[in-house]
Amino acid sequence: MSEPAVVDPQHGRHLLAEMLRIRRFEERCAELYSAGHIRGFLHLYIGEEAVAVGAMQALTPDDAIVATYREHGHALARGIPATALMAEMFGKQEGCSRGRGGSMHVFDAATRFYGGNAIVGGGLPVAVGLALADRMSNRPRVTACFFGDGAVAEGEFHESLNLAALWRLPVLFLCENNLYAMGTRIERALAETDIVMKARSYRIPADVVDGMDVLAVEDAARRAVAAVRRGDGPMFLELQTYRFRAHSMFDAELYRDKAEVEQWKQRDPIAIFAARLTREAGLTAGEYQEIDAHALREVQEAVAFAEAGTWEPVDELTTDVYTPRMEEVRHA
Amino acid sequence: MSEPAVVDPQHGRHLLAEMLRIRRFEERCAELYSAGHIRGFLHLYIGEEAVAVGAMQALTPDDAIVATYREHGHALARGIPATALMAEMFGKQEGCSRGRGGSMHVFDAATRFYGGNAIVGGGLPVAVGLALADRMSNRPRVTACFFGDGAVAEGEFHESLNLAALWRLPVLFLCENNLYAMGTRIERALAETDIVMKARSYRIPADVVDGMDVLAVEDAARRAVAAVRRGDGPMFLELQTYRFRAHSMFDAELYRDKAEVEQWKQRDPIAIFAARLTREAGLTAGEYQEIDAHALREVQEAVAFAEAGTWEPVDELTTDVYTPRMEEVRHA
Amino acid sequence: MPDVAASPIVRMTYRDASRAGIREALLRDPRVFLMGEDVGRYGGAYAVSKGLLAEFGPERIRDTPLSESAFVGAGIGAALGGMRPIVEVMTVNFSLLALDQIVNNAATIRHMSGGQFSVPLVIRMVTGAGRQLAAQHAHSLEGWYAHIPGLRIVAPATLEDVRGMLWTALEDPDPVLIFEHQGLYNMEGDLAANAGPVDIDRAAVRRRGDDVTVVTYGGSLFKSLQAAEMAMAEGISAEVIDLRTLRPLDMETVVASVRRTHRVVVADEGWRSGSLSAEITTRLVEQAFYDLDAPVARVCTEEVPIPYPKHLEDAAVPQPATIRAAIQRVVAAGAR
Amino acid sequence: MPDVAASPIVRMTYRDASRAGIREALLRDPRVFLMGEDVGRYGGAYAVSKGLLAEFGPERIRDTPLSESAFVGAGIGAALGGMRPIVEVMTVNFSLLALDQIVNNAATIRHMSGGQFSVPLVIRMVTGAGRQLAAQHAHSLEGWYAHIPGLRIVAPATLEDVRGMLWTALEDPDPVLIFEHQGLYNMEGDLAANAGPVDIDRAAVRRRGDDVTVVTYGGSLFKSLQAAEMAMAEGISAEVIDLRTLRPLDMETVVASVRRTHRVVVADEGWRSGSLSAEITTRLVEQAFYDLDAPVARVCTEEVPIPYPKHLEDAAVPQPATIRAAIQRVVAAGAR
Ligand SMILES: Cc1ncc(C[n+]2csc(CCOP(=O)(O)OP(=O)(O)O)c2C)c(N)n1
Ligand SMILES: Cc1ncc(C[n+]2csc(CCOP(=O)(O)OP(=O)(O)O)c2C)c(N)n1
Ligand SMILES: [Mg+2]
Ligand SMILES: [Mg+2]
Repeated sequence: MSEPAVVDPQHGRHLLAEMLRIRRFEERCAELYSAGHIRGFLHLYIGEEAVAVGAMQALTPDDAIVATYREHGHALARGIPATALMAEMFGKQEGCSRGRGGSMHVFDAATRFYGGNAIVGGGLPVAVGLALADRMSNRPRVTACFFGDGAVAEGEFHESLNLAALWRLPVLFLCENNLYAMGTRIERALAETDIVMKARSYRIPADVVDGMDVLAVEDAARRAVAAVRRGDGPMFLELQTYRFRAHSMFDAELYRDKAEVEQWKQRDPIAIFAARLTREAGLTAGEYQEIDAHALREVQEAVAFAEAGTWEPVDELTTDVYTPRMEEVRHA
Repeated sequence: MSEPAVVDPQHGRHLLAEMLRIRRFEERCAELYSAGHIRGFLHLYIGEEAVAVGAMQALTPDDAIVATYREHGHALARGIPATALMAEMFGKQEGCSRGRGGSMHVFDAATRFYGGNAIVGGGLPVAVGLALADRMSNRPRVTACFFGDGAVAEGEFHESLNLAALWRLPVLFLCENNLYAMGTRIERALAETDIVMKARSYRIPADVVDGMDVLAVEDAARRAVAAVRRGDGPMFLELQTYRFRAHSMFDAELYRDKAEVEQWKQRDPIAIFAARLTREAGLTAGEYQEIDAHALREVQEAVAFAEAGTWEPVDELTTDVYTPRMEEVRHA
Repeated sequence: MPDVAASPIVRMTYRDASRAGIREALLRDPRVFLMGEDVGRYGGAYAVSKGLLAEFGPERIRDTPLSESAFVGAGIGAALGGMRPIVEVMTVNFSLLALDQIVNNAATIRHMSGGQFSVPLVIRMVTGAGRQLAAQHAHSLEGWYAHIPGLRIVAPATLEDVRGMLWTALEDPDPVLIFEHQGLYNMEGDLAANAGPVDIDRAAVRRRGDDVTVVTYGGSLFKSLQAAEMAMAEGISAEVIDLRTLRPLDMETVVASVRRTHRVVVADEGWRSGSLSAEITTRLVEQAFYDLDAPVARVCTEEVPIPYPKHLEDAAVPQPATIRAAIQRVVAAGAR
Repeated sequence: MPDVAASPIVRMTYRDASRAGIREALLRDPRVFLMGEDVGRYGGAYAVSKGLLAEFGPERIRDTPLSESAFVGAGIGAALGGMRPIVEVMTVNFSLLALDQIVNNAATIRHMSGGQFSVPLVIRMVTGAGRQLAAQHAHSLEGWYAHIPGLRIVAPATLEDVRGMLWTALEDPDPVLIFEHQGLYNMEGDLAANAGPVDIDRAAVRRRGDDVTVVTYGGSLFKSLQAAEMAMAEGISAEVIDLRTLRPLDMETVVASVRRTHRVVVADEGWRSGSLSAEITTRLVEQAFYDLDAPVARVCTEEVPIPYPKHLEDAAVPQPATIRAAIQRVVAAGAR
């Protein structure tokens, strides 16, 4: 881990605002879930906001993102409008995936957001392929691939890291190590819990980062992205973090201590960073309120947008299983 | 790599005889293939005999073997009769798998030989499970799992090593690194070609062994088996070796230099070991001839047995897809 | 078979019944263990195994890493090694990661080894739509699995079956895949406290009728029964057959019914093309062609990855109303 | 379409024709590349890509490690990234290792993303029995794959098709799986030097006939044509339809034929239960029930992992004699 960077007052406020947007958005999601407006599986990112927010700072609009089913934070930090994201969670056709994917399957062409993948490890090969396309087309782009500690045990993790390293592809692997895969603590899933060792066993340079410190994440991500973009091949970051909430809304949390959760909550990335901004960058209570109020307003608008959204007509059920032949395949 | 052991004259002759049995058996197989008596895919082990022979010395009849499609050497060294093995290659019902599997699918309950698996990497999870059964039953058995360098890139390799290490299962992983997976040299398959690094990234103790030196293999295998049997968890050996022949009978060998092959042939495990026995254990030319003649006779008998074998009646085609309900499931 | 009549009746859910089956197996046979992702400390993704870790300990209620191929393959190996593993795969979509082991090993080893080795492995999977889990958690691939020789495929729809099939499956010398429909877990019913093993060979007639036979299984059984009730209002008497076992198919029971009713609806949550419904229809053509008075009607899932919104998910999979419509259609068609 | 008439005719094998198709694609479109195990230095497990590495270099003829899931998934990603990858999976059995990527990603992304992203990926696989490769190298799962919405499945049986379908598949915006039958690679034939793309939408009538329709594809096409010749000797005129594309099925062509012949045999190398033959039979029941004068007959693979010995392998899969017998049977049955 490297020294924390100095806080730029303005950028610091931006980071705080980004994290708060996610927090408020998801707190509202939890309520909406209980109220039955959001259904299916809902995985909250609360506690891990510094990871997505820090990492996204390092990426340009041309880069690509591949994430998991716990991707609201990534989606918001990447710039998918909260309105479209919330509509997606409601299943409305104004949602970013037309409402068909819901919480676990967020896609967005405009921001090159390639899911939202609900198969643990399933996004990694796709990320490798996106990077391969960039390499073969000589585009100086980076593909950022987020996944959890649980994915590290999957064969697809291993195959993908090997392939990316072998071909020196521009992938930034971002392992969000929150210590648990559902109810399985990392010690019960991995014979070697030092995840970066694995990356190194494919000759991928790897760092451990305090995932509760948004500046540390940003700093590590910037350096890693620069190396990847330079053509040094893939990089790997292990972001040490913790989810404050249950795995999903169907989780009685039998597998972990309340005390452990409380301990980690002391390291709330938002509270800590707000305190630091107060100390080092003159953030006032009023400013914080304002940022927070702004986030809440955004969420409010998102909910209103989602509520006003419309259902995809049933007779369109099977559209888009195949692409109309006439249509140009747009993306790239 | 450890110091080569001192040659015990009698045991040394046994090892030589074992290697020669395999060599002669397979040379004959190649001829029989050209003559059309053996069909399908045929993968010869010629050049790698020291690995199977050395490793098998360390195992007891209670242990289990899981091998690949290049498994004639393992089968013979494990004690499957050459007759039953040859009949299998002919597809006769006197074959060890009733002729149904052929060269790639050798099974034998009597010697606990669980294939013969033609899916690269496909045997590893099965080996882990055999070891799990032993662990749960408190049986001090070892499962020896052979696979090639090519398998190291497969996800099943990674998942299996992690599982075996996590649960401290009695598996001996034996990676036959012959530098090629079909036509793909290891540098073009693995970002990290130092295979033991991978084993270590699962906390599995791993050694590199000269796979052309039967004593070195035996020695390393004995130490590894002892540790596994003691309950230390899995062990991993990388056996550095080389196949002298093509990958299979359909291989024009476009991918490697004749010179490289010739260089490795200088390290023929049989020739080298015979020379050493001559030097250090008084092996005479006459003795060598006799051992060789014995091997050739065994092969001759095997061929005669296979030729005299019978075809499974067509009306039994679909027997054994399911087990007759009455039958006790024997193995364990 | 235990004397069910003498036993007290207990009210429980399908989930409880599944758990009871696992618990009984663990009590009965020391070779049995349960292995899968989060079966232990978490209590199972669908809470089926809740409480079992405390009772049986971590060796027999074995949490695995996320490694579908390795732990399913380890189940095969453990079965070869004399154990009787119950491997849980959380959701059928994830089982695709383990297909090499299931198809290339579990299903072939018996035959390929010349009958030397059997693989007495049980794999439990959750299948089906209905809970808005979208395209990577809601498919019904049990009919697809039924294509593979060497496997036995069962789909318990009732409390009795989900509890009793497991034991029979564990006694089967070959790999058995048990598909539990996620929509059924909260279904309540009465079950004898000592309800025991049930056969896994025969289909069951769940409702008697004379005009049309509805062939179904799993999550579509109760929808079919509802549809049959609805059809009654129009004077149609529908027989409902629960296949229970999808491979091998008990066509005898189906054909016997069709010889009386002459009309068939198949309700199957698989995607229509290449679903089990096609095999059933074809077997009827092969075995009862001249008894059919009308084309067999299929009610299947639309050919689309299951979408998230409720109205689309509902529209995608068979429903009582669509089954009833099919019943009416076949009864109207080719009336004798 | 190029002016075939004006082009010289070249004698070549199915293997050569497949290679020619790949080569043309590489020449035509810089976004195309070939990726898979041993496609480069080895020249392809079935020698299809021999020589291409020298011509196109290792970036575009890309040898992969043994990592089916990763390189198929990388094909999906590369397609999303604007390339037009041809991914080769050596043998259909190995593709089971990549099924998560194929089913959960390639087939779903278009729909799941609300139509934002298409996956213009082509996967080539070798399928089928006939070379004594036994239970882990000889299955025919193309019909099984045809169950999956979001995929297009094609099975070229002729030189023209194996050469021309690839280009059309590459122009398709969605994932296309091409199954090449291993038994066909050495088949020789004449092909116009400039033979070009062919459609992948329609089935082809390969032989005209009036008494019975044989529906088939891939490795069974030529066996069916042989069977039709044999049946001629008995005065039976058999029409033979090559499906060419297994998903979506061109039932129009099949039904049109059946409306004339009223009798059908389906010859399909899939395992009988749940094979494509069942779907075809069922569609005929749905779309042409009253035109059928006899039950549809299926000639499929026996439900057994393909055994190694030649006589058993031959007995396991459809053969001209078994197809002919089925032709005779349906013609005899329910004669008008
Ligand atoms: C292949 C696969 N297996 C199992 C699951 C069920 N599942 C969903 S999330 C999860 C835990 C993943 O943990 P991790 O990768 O650490 O991510 P986190 O949820 O902690 O962010 C599991 C087991 C799945 N979605 N995909
Ligand atoms: C999953 C899978 N992919 C591809 C193949 C085709 N194949 C057979 S052997 C082989 C090379 C394996 O190399 P290695 O593991 O090093 O073993 P070796 O042949 O060198 O003994 C390949 C690619 C296969 N059998 N299984
Ligand atoms: Mg985690
Ligand atoms: Mg090798």
